[in-house]
Amino acid sequence: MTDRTDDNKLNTIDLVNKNLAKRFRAEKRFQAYGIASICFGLFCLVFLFTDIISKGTRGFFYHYMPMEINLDADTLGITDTSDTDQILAANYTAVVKKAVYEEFQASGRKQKKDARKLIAIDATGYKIQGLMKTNAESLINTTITIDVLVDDKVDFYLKRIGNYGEPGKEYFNEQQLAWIEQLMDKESGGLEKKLNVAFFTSGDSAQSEEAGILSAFMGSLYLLLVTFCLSFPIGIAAAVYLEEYAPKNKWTDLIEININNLAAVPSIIFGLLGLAIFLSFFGFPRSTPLVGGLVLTLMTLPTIIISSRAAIKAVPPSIREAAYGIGASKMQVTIHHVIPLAMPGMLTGTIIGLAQALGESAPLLMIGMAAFIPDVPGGITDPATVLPMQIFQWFRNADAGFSEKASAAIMILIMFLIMMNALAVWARKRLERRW
Amino acid sequence: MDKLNIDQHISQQYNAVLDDLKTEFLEMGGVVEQQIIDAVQAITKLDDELAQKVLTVEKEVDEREMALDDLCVQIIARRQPTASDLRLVMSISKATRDLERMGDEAKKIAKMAILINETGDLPAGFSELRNLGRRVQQLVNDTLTAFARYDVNTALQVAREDKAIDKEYDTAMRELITYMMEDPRNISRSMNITWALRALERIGDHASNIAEHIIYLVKGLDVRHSSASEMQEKVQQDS
Amino acid sequence: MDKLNIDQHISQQYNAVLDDLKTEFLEMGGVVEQQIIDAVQAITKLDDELAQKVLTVEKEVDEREMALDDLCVQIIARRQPTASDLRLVMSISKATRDLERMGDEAKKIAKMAILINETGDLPAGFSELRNLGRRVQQLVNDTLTAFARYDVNTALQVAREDKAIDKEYDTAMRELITYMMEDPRNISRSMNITWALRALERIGDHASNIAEHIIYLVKGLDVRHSSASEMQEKVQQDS
Amino acid sequence: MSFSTLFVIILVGIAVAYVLGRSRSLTIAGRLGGIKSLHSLPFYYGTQAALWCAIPCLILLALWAAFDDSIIRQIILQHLSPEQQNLSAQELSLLLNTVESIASGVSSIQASPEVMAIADRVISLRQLSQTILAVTIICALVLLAAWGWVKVKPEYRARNGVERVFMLFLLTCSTLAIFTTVGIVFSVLFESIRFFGMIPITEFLFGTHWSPQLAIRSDQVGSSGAFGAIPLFTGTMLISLIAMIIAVPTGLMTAIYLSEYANNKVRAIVKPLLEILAGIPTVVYGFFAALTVAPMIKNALHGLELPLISFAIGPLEVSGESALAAGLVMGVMIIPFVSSLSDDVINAVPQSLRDGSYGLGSTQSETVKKVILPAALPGIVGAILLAVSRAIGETMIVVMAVGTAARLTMNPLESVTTVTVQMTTLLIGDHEFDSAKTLAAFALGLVLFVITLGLNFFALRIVKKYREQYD
Amino acid sequence: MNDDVLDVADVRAMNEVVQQPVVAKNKITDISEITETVGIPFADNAKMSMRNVDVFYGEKQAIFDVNLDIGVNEVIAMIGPSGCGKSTFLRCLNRMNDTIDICKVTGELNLEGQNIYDPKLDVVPLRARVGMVFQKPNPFPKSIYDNVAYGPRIHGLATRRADMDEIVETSLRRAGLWEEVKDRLHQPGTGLSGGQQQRLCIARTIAVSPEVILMDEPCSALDPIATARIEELIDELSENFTIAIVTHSMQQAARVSHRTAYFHLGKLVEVNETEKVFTNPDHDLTESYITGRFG
Amino acid sequence: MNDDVLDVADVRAMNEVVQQPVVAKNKITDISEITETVGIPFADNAKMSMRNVDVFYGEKQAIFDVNLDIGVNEVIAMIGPSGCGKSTFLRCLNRMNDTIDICKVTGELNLEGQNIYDPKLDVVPLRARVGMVFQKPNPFPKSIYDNVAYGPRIHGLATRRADMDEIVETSLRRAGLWEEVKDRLHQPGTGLSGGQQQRLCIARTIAVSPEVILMDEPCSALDPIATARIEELIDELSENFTIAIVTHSMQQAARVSHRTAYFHLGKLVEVNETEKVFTNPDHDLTESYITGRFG
Ligand SMILES: Nc1ncnc2c1ncn2[C@@H]1O[C@H](COP(=O)(O)OP(=O)(O)OP(=O)(O)O)[C@@H](O)[C@H]1O
Ligand SMILES: Nc1ncnc2c1ncn2[C@@H]1O[C@H](COP(=O)(O)OP(=O)(O)OP(=O)(O)O)[C@@H](O)[C@H]1O
Ligand SMILES: [Mg+2]
Ligand SMILES: [Mg+2]
Ligand SMILES: O=P([O-])([O-])[O-]
Repeated sequence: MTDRTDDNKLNTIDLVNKNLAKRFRAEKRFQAYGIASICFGLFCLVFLFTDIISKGTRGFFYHYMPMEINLDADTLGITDTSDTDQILAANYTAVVKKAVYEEFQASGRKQKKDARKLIAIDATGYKIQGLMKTNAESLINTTITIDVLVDDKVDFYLKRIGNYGEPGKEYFNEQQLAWIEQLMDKESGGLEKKLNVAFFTSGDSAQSEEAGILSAFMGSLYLLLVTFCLSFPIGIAAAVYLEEYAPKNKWTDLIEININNLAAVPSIIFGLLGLAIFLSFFGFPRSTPLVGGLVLTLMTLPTIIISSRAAIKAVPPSIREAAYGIGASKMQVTIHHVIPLAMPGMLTGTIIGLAQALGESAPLLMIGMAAFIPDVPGGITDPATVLPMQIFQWFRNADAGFSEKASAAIMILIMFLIMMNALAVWARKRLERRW
Repeated sequence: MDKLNIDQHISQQYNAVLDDLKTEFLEMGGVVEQQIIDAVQAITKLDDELAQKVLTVEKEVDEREMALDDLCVQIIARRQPTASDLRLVMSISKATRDLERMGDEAKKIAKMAILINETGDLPAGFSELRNLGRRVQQLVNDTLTAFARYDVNTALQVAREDKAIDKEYDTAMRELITYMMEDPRNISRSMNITWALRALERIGDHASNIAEHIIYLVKGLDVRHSSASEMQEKVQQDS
Repeated sequence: MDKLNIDQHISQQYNAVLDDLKTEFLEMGGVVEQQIIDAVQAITKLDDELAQKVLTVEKEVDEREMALDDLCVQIIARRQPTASDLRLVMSISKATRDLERMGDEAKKIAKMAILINETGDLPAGFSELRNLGRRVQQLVNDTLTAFARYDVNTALQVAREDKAIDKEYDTAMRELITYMMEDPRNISRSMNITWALRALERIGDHASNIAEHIIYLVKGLDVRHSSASEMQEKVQQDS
Repeated sequence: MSFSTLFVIILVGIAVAYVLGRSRSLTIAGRLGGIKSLHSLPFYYGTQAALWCAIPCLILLALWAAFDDSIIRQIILQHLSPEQQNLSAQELSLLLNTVESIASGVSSIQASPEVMAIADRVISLRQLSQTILAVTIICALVLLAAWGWVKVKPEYRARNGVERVFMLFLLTCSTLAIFTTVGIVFSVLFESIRFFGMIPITEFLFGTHWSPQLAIRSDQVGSSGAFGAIPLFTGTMLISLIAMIIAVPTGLMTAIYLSEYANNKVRAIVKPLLEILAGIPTVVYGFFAALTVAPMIKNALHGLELPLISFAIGPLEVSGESALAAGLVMGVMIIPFVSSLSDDVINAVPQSLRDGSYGLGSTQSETVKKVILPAALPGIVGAILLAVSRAIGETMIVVMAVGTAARLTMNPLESVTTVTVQMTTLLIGDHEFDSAKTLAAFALGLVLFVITLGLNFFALRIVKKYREQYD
Repeated sequence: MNDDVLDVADVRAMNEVVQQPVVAKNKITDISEITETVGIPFADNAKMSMRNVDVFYGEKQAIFDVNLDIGVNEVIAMIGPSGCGKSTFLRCLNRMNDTIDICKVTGELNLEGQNIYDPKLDVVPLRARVGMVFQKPNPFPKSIYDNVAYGPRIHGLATRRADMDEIVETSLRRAGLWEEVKDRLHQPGTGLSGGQQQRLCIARTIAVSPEVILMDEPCSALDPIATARIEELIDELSENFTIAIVTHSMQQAARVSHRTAYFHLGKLVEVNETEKVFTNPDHDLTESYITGRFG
Repeated sequence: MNDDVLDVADVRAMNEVVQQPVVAKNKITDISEITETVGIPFADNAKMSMRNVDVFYGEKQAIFDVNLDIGVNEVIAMIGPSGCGKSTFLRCLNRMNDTIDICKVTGELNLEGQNIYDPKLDVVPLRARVGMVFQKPNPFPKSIYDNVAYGPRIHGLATRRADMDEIVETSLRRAGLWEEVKDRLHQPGTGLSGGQQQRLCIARTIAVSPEVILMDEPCSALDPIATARIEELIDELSENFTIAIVTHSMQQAARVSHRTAYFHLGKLVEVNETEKVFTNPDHDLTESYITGRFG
């Protein structure tokens, strides 16, 4: 026996050494696969971000052109500056058009038409209307210089001049191109690229140069508010019940299986639920953050419940035993110990769930939040849209200007999400305790 | 499932060590018993050679005693015995002492044998010595058997027998004194016989001590310093 | 941080129990010592009352022995002592036996005292008895002190002193035999003195045994069955 | 008084009841010698009193809010003039709407005197209702608070009562999940049944032609379109397959590398970076797929002559809305999903197994391949199944990057359509709610639900079984 | 040579035959034969007395007909092989078993004559009277002060701050922790060492002045030095409290307890003075267990 | 009455004075005074020999200048208070410490004269020669057969199925598990009981025919009966293998080992025959530790 062992020992080491080289090669290969995978993932991330940033930054800017406009009372059709109705109903586009013709020294129908296409006439009209509303008295019959928006096609083309193939050039004829050239060359008073304030301060619009994200942003905010107010308490309560109170029987098993399944049910199905239950059955108003919030609450609840349960599970049973052991009641154990200790995990879960809700769009599609909503919603029962829906809308719009707005909105959305994630991390850090 | 064998320690080694201890003890007992037989033979037959043998064996007994004691300490230090195991170790640790003392007494008898041999005479008391010797030897044998078998009854018998031996010793002693008084010249030599008798009596006492240890070992009862009948009573009460 | 006190067990109770053990042992030693003193006084002064007292105290000693043994077993069962603690327990468990035997011998002396008193005469050998008594008593006292102080040197001295006492006993014995031969009528009573002397000698031996246990306890060396000088050597080698 | 004012009043009442209950218990305790002599802590007496107030009042308020309008409407309807009662249903609702808008002061339209009278009546009824409600609630509050106050006795088991209410609340919340599932089933089931009443279920499930657009014109004779869903499911499968081919190996290897090889620094940077991929809204991926990836693929592959393939089918034809683009992007989206789930299960493999393997002298990759992966395999399979169900249910990417042409093909370069795309296209926009076209969406939803339910059920079982191994 | 003499060969031969343990009292091979507890399960001055206690986990019976008294200010140790029901029995004594749904307890369990399984009885005050210390030190993740003050707070034992301070100090002193923590009462209890944490848990338990303290393997997560401290403490506490302790370590039972109860497969086999159990137990099974003949 | 007699009062008084442990050998209060290992740290037939080993975790030194030999087919136990560096030292012996980034080992560690920390040396074959058994039984979630076959497979020790079968059987036999599992070799190893799992881990380790087996508290997760089985096994294995075992249980060290090494704050204080260590250790610290004067 011992002799055999001795033989074996010699054999063993020799055999081991013999195979070493092969084994180390396999090791190297395996590591290389891992690194390649990570690189691929990171590459995708970088590519996605550069793509979106390169497209999106343009959306924040716009080309303006300072222009002199003569607010001629006749052309405007104002007879009495104190009459608000008159001021509101005045023909502002006419003065703008006139100014445009002057600017480009356009004559003739054709030329005038070409010239009009270079400037966002309506938008400028609204702008002047805004000024007149407060200051009609002093402005009437004067000449003012304001920054007018160029037409979105012009803007699109201007942003891409120098790019390969100069996309957008095909929108314009010779004359217009010449004018654009001329504007660009002008020493002062020519074209100017500025931050597009309207993008942040106005709602959706049919005109891409006027479209902004404020209404969608507010819609998202209301939606999140509703979702948070409902899902956080309900989620925690459900998690506490399941972990602390529920007896282990068929009934709780059913609840548990249900929750786990709901977490992986496609979100679009929740849209169907919202459509059938909240809209058709209860008759809640369409397209409102309230309904959207309800649907997203149902959708995020499983996430929150699951993460809260995990957090509650992570509270060592010894803590509960300790409290029971000195005569704490179940509710006292739950409220004094379990919930505070599980709070970081619960909050993290909630914030992650809300971040999901913020980026979610498919179920909202089903409950009509894809509608065109130019007004900023004033409450949770006003029709509203949300950021992802706005992006989707703009994406589907054939107008080239919307596409870059969508990119810009994506950047806002992602920033929003990153902030929420940071909040989660911060909350976890803040509330975390050592045992 | 691990199967349960209630007779054996989970640790075979522990079992083996305890067995060793017992075996060593009984072996030592065997050596001492032989020593006693030899010593009695030496003094009754005035066999000098045998007496010398007893003296040399004594060394071995001493060594065995020390080895056994060491083993007991080892077992306590390494195994933390409890209950019957602990009683076994403690009994042996104490009984060893008795065995060693028995050996000593045997040695004394052998010495006396040599002394008597030197002086050459055969004083009186030899028959008593022989009788007592036989009884004591039997007693020791019984004691060891009782130990080997954990036999309480035999142990009790040993205790009773020891009392009888004590009586016999007294008688023998009285006879010897009479004899001495008759022939004062023999006093010195008779004294040797006296010491030998006394040694035999002490051997009986030690055997009785070992019997007490056996009772402690088996029953967990400390029956020392009680008479044979008291012992009997205590033991019967327990079971 | 928990602070480290290397002199004390973490368990104060364990400490207390070990202290108790030692105290009980020394107390028993004190009782036995007193017994010896009383017994010697009783026999030399033929004080019947004192002798009776010795006899009654004997019961106490027996009980103390059993109590101490029980305590030792308890400690082993409950505390699993190791190293020096184990040696302390084992030494005491063995030394108790010696103390008890000393008590027995004192009882024997007292009995002799009563016997002698009954017959009324004062045979020879009293001065030897008194001398030996004093030395033995001192020896016992030294032994106990050595134990209390864990004092190896005193223990070695005890061993040496015991050898001296053995010598003195031999001399006294020879004298007594001469005396007996001179007056055979006194043999019976002289024999009593003989037994008393012998008892004193045995007490010395037991003291020496205890001294050996002290050395084992302190040094972990088993010095039994070696002569005083051998002991000395072994001890010196160790340190 | 409006509902919100009443609500605030109730809140104040609750607070008062709490304070009263609590202070009374304290007073009693003071008399009896300390809080110890009470059954429960003062807090519970207060809460008990507050609950006594809160529950009935809030229920009353809710009921009132729910039925207030319909009761008033009933009363109005009973008091309508005979000719008004004879109006058609449509006209009646029009009339009522007018009344409503006048009563709530939204419009200042001058209507007929009768209508105005009704409106006035509505207004007065409403005021009456509000007053009754307010009086009832205030009375109830006072009575209940008093009742709660009286109830405070040393032996009264306030804590037990409060705890029971607390538990009921929790129970209610947890059953919501069941109601959701039931809701989902009901919301798709009835419509689906109606749909299958129009289109045979076998045709739907096994038909290979899908063109619901034909059904737009309902006046067209015998036009119910073609509702064979097979192409949709093959399309879904194709795209999911592509996504999984991208995501599974990448995700798995990433998880392995991060948890087994990478040092702490690398992991601390790479892991959150990859998790960003999971957090990006799907609409962004859709945008990316449609505007960047699809054209890129087309530019790169269109007309390419691959040695073997083109021999058989000629130069590659790449559609602008190829399944490949959507699948690729979906795969990238799912990478972190696979990697973090796998990372979890790989990390759940106890360190002791690794130690055991290293202790025998195995290399790192041997440990991974032979010990860790087999140990984590059930969990990984579960993770992958969850990822598949996510891919199948994914909507926005495909809606944005995939066409609507239902084609029965396995060629990733062609355009296909998926279940979710069809659901959105069918439901978006206002069609008749009863047309087969709209109902088809619900039927698709039902099938999708059943499929993902099955997958999830399966996956969860596997994951759960695996978790129990080390618990 | 005399043939009667025991020589080496004899001894070996004899040993072969007598391959048996020292004792063979009431030899039991079939557990169902155990019907009655041997030794002294009852006490005159019983603080708690249990009669005919059966415990079931669902269908499975974990405790069979246990009868036991725990005397006032007594330390009783419960030992036995793994899974024999020690913890189960201990946790019956303050109804900690209520937290396990499938656990059902029958029989009479009295605390000073009052049946603790009376359906009308509230567990909260019961657990205040019968406190529990657990296997792993489990301080709340709060300050040391709050850990100790938690019990008195939920039971409303102190209204004023000064009262509470006093309770906290007294409890910590009794648990032998005051000197070590008095300067950092407001630092988290989780920052203490394992042994200190366990003492903190004991302080927390005695802060509500229980009458009985149950301890389920209180030292199994501690190192030897901390274990010794806790054992010391148990000894001191036994002056004022009745203590029942479950332990896997026979040595520990031997060291700390006055009486020791031996459980086997759910039955209470023997209860006796600890000295007796560890030197001369009455029952064969106890003997076999403590001498290491099975685990 | 003689004044010299020791009476009760005397005894008490004397005890007061002599409040000291039995021994006071080389009394050490300052750990820095420990410079050299007492006892017999070296062996003639050393399988492994360690000289001047220092181990650092980052800045912190965990092992200080340890010198030790482990003899062929010897069982050496390492004991000492928690955190004294037993595990650290043990894990140096097959470079399991390599998995800890901040761990740095200096000094000479030889396995049959070959320096195992030689940078050119590969840990893979080293670990095949010096196997390790861990605290918690950690069978792979594979069949019993595959568990044992794992090592031989990765090292390519058996090419044919029959060879592998033989290795598996032999290893299981040696680990005393064969009889219990031979009918269910293809059932998962995780389905075994704790003690069986640990024996399976031992079988797995010896399947690659190591020369040295390191065990880090191999029984701390097991119940007493399983512990006894493993201890038994260690004794049998010591016929063919060299074994180094770390344990928290002094009793275990006392039972299984030939020599015992006592570590204290990273220093090797004493190495001696086990008998000697537990009855009469050379060093004061060892004495204090094993008699329970500190943990
Ligand atoms: N929650 C439970 N559900 C079902 N059976 C249980 C439960 N707890 C314990 N048991 C069973 O009851 C019996 C007794 O368990 P218990 O925990 O009381 O044993 P124990 O003596 O404390 O063991 P240990 O020494 O391992 O702690 C065991 O057979 C166990 O399997
Ligand atoms: N990974 C590590 N990083 C830093 N320090 C460590 C690490 N592992 C151990 N140490 C430190 O090294 C010292 C020795 O630790 P080691 O684990 O070897 O002790 P041990 O004797 O095995 O203790 P125990 O008996 O508790 O297992 C301790 O002070 C410990 O804090
Ligand atoms: Mg237990
Ligand atoms: Mg360690
Ligand atoms: O040793 P003794 O014979 O005197 O007991």
